[in-house]
Amino acid sequence: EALKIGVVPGAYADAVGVAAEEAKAQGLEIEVIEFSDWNTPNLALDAKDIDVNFFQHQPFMENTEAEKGYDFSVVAPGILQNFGFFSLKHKSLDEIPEGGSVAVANDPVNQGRGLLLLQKAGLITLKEGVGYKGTLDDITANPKNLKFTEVEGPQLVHVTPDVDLAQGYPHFIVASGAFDPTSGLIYSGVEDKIFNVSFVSRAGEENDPRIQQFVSLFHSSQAVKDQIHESFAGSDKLYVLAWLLK
Amino acid sequence: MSPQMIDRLIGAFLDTLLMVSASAGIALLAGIPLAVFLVTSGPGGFFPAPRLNRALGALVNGFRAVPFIVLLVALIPFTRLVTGTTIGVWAAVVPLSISATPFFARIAEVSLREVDPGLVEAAQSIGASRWHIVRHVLLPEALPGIIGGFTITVVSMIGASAMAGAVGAGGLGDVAIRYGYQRFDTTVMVAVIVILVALVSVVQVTGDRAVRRLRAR
Amino acid sequence: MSPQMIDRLIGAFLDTLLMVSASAGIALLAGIPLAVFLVTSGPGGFFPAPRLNRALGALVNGFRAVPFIVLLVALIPFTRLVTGTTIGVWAAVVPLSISATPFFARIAEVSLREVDPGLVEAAQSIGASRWHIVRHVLLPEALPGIIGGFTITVVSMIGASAMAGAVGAGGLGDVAIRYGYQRFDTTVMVAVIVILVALVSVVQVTGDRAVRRLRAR
Amino acid sequence: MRFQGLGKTYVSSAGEVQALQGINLDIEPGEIFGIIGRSGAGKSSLLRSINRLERPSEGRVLVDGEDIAGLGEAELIRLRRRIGMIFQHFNLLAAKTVRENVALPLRIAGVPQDEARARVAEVLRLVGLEGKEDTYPSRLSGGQKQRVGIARALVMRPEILLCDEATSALDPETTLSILRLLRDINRRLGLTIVLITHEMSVIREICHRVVVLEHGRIAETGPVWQVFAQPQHAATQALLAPLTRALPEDLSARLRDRAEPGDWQVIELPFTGEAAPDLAVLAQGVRLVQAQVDPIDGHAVGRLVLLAPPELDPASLSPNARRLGHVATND
Amino acid sequence: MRFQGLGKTYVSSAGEVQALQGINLDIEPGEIFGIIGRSGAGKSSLLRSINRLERPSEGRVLVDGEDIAGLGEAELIRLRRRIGMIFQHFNLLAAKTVRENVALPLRIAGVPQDEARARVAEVLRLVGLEGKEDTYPSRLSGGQKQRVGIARALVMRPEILLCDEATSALDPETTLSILRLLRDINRRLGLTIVLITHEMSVIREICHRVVVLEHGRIAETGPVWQVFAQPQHAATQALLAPLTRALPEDLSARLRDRAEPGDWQVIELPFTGEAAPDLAVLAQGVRLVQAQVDPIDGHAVGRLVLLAPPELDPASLSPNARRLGHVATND
Ligand SMILES: Nc1ncnc2c1ncn2[C@@H]1O[C@H](COP(=O)(O)OP(=O)(O)OP(=O)(O)O)[C@@H](O)[C@H]1O
Ligand SMILES: Nc1ncnc2c1ncn2[C@@H]1O[C@H](COP(=O)(O)OP(=O)(O)OP(=O)(O)O)[C@@H](O)[C@H]1O
Ligand SMILES: [Mg+2]
Ligand SMILES: [Mg+2]
Repeated sequence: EALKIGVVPGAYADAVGVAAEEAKAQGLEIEVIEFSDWNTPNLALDAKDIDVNFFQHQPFMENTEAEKGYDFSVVAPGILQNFGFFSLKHKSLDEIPEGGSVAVANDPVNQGRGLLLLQKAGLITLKEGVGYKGTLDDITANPKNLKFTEVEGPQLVHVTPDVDLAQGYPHFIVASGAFDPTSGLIYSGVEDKIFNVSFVSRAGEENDPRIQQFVSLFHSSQAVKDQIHESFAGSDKLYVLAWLLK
Repeated sequence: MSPQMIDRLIGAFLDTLLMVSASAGIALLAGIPLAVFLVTSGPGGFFPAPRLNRALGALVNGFRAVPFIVLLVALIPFTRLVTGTTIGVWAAVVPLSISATPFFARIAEVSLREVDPGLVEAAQSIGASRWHIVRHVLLPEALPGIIGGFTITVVSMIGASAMAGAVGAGGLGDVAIRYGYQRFDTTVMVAVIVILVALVSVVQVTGDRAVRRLRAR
Repeated sequence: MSPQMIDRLIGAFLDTLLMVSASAGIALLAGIPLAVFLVTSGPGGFFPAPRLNRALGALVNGFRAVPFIVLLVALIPFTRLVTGTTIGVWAAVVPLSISATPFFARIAEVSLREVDPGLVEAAQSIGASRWHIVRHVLLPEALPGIIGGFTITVVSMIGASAMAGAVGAGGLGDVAIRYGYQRFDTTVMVAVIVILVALVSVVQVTGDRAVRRLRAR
Repeated sequence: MRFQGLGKTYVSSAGEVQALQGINLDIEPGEIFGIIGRSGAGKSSLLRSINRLERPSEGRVLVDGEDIAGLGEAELIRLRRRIGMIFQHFNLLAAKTVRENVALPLRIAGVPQDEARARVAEVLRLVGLEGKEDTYPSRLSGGQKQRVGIARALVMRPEILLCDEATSALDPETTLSILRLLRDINRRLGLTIVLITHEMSVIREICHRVVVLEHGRIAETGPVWQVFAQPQHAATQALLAPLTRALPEDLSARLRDRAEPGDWQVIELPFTGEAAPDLAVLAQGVRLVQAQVDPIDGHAVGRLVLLAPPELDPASLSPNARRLGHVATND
Repeated sequence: MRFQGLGKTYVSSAGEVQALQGINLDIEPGEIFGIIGRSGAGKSSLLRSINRLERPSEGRVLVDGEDIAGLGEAELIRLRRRIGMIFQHFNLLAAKTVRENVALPLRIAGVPQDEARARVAEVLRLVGLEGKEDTYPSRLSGGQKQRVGIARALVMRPEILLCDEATSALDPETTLSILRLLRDINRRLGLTIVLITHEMSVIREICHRVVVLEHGRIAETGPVWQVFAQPQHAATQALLAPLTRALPEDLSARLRDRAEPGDWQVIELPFTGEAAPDLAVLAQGVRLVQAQVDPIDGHAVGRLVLLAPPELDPASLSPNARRLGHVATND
């Protein structure tokens, strides 16, 4: 029976696609299902309609588990990307004007991470201890009186010209070709391994031999690595292959 | 475009056809009785049931008010019950038809209301039961409008089926979103849109023809 | 619910009202001439212009075929040209009205086609120009149907505005998706849906009343 | 059929219209009953109350002794299948052909296909619509539409037939053949017919009794020959005036009250259906200007208008002869 | 107005219908011209070709000497504003009140509000619709609707008026008053009227000339009194038959060809509008059964039906008197 892998469109899906081709050549049957939404891949996993998914990092998974009562576990690490904040109007964070407009992601975890990064840049202060779960409601200090707009991931690229500062995901920027993905004013860095996008399965099924076989193929394939490199504009600065981190 | 992409487009086209025709069929079958009931049980109708009419109207409004993606997820338990799965084309057909039915019902309602009350009277005078009136007067006389409305519904569903990607169902609209919107692949997007426009045009022209033929008699 | 959330709901409600009413207004103003043209210039119409009719029909089909989110992105340069930005309520009004106009035009077209040709003849016999016929016969006689269709359009736009919200315009549908759907905040979701259903019901009941009043005369 | 204190009030934004009030009337089985009256008098409202298309605001309508207001849906359907109706505005189904329109009552009543086909063909032949069976109503002339309506009402072989201006769009020849058909069915099968018409000749031709409505009330009712010969109510007289036609205009323009030398008299000689005047009196040198005498139910009803020499005494012609005036004769 | 070789063929899914063919006809200005014919004969098609609601399939229609097929849009509008039309099916705008329906032609023509108001009030009064100004058509009776259509056609004071069964839904009294109104306008303002009707009395009352259509062709045409007095074509005779009414049924049933002892003769005495028979002959003991004599344009046209004793020679009454048969008399 085919191994069903759920993904969402973008660099991660493209990498899985390359791996799936190779796996088929090795006689492992793979079916890749692309979801254009971030809830349904977990829902389908829980419903046993797919066997593994590859679109989320551990905090996102845990959040969903807590909210929906799923029982999942991380099978293996994937890609860790170095997202940042970009501006087409200003050369540095200092130039962001009083009352400037800022576009952040509208999904819970990415927004939380974006806000953490802004806090790191000293632009805002968040409520004590909210961590990556913070929302706009958790901003306790906003000295520059920044105005926030929440926007879907891919759309962030489109709105960047219209705001003073926009959160940005390198692989979207690369795909759009709209501006230089390495021109960010600040990056999240690739140290926090917990945010790597991982393979997730139902708890207790992480040792399914088909999953294991696929993951080890993914980890070892040169074609996969090349595909990922291409998706991130050939810049090592923008991503890290999490499984290689020690 | 790569051969894979061409395969993918063909597959997506077939998926769209399947999703849209299945859910349009369901919307047609369920929407017409709903519309008939909304018209005949309302004020001035020949089958007054104000309480039930209001309740059903509210239900229709409820389904119309909920954003599609929310409806889709809320319906998943039901979808699984019906289709046994939460992903794929058939899983998309359930929410698509459930959202298209009230939409089509409202459109059909508008056309049913246009039927000349004199014709209903004529049917009553020959001893037609309510069912006969619906069957022989309301539906046939409103048919051009209903077909026009169904055309609009099918075209709207081609658009709405793009959202089916949320349950991994694919289809043309989803390919347009995934490649055009999320991957910024303009070639694929243009190709998809050309196919979509062609599909919509075929539906529209077929609908228009049918209406014109009915009117010409 | 936190006070911030209540503020946000109020703001979102106002945003939705603004987005929907502005774009519905535009769709009404642009859709009716479009529908009239589609009807009168087509086969059997009194202002035959088959070439232009087909061209415009194709354009309408084109806009109808493109999934809303893709249309929204494709329109970004135009939106920026018109409103100077691509975020916020006004930036959402552009794609919303551009997608609602052909939709409403198709719906209005169906009702305009229902007008008894005998009435057009009567107007011709008193020396009415084409414009007079549109003004005094087609539009007033089709008015109940047009209002019914406009009601459907507005309700559909309330749904579509949820998607526009995803690109930074806010509004109720967006709150439902962000808080209710993505953050699993059931309280907010239920609150939003209650407001949405109420809004849709008000629109529907208002439309129905208007239609009933017109029919009662 | 019996109307007891029937009243009907329409309520609309433009105000209330009292279309009928205090209608008490009996229509006997097997009778051909005419309803006449000015436009807007309430004729259609009265007719439509018989099969409950219009619900009375007051009073009752009894059919076969039963108050039809109290009928349940199934009973009402049963009643309506016994009552055929021809509508003033035809009300044909645009989506069905002539044949399908006419076959509908049979289809609804579950009459077997074979029999239905034969009966439809028969009534279409009776109303002269052979060759138009597969035409849609929008392609018919006004009179053809009306005949489809007639065929649809007859195909069920009703016991009661309600006709709302059923021959208004028909030429005299077709009208006559339809009337003969109705009278024939009435005689053979005892069909009760209630008909509204503005053609007094239709009333005269086939009705037994007639009611005259005026402003929603009954002005007058009785056997046709009586009402027509001696209309009591101003409304009836006004309706019949064009029938007992006015004097020719060139004559009435020259008419004067007092005789001048050489003038002849203009004399009206009524035939009231009772004792007919003796025609021998006409030998007194009179000239016929206008005549309309018709046998209604065996009674000769109408009048002659004569020019008579000045010396003739109108009373010598008949006790109810009347001098209308005097005119100069140029010949 | 002149029709030259006019033909009209309707094409539909059910096949072709040749509604008119080879129509050659002149209608003079200021004339009241009647069109009669059986249902479906092509009357409406002919009328509708005058203001180009129907485009000819063949031939030409000239108005004021100009082929209207060649008119541009602006010219056609100008022409149509001079032509009023009353439709067989009324065609009232459901979304407008009576007043608004009638005012529409004026509004479209840009007549100043004040004048428009006055003219609308005037025509509504003429057709007897005071009090219904603010009513919507769906609330009117059939005759009231028709009168709105008449008012709408008259309000522009047209030079030509096309009437398609304009009084079919009206009671005789209202019909008469409308006809008088039309004749009055015709006389005062030289209005040309082309009218279709099935009421021969309407033709007789106001038309100067008449055309009889049969199967889309002209059967007969001429001055009304001639056509009515001596119909040449079978179609005309059939149309007029109910007018020159049939023998009363009880009489015709008893009629026999050969006389039996004691039988009286049934004699028809025609009035052809030329030399009227001398009434003195009636002194020979005859009895009047039926009479219909009407002055048409000054000519007495019609017939008497008499019962005469067996010994009477019909020729003694008048050269064109005719024996219809014999009956037994019971009194
Ligand atoms: N739109 C149409 N399509 C096809 N056939 C038509 C159409 N209109 C009329 N006809 C046919 O043409 C013939 C003439 O129709 P027309 O309406 O001129 O008759 P008419 O003399 O006015 O009859 P009536 O007295 O019944 O109104 C009829 O046989 C009719 O069925
Ligand atoms: N639905 C309605 N709403 C309001 N008023 C109405 C309605 N139907 C009829 N009327 C009014 O009631 C009165 C009687 O109407 P009805 O149709 O019975 O007249 P009628 O005698 O049949 O006239 P006609 O000979 O013109 O058909 C009219 O004044 C009419 O305007
Ligand atoms: Mg009536
Ligand atoms: Mg006609």
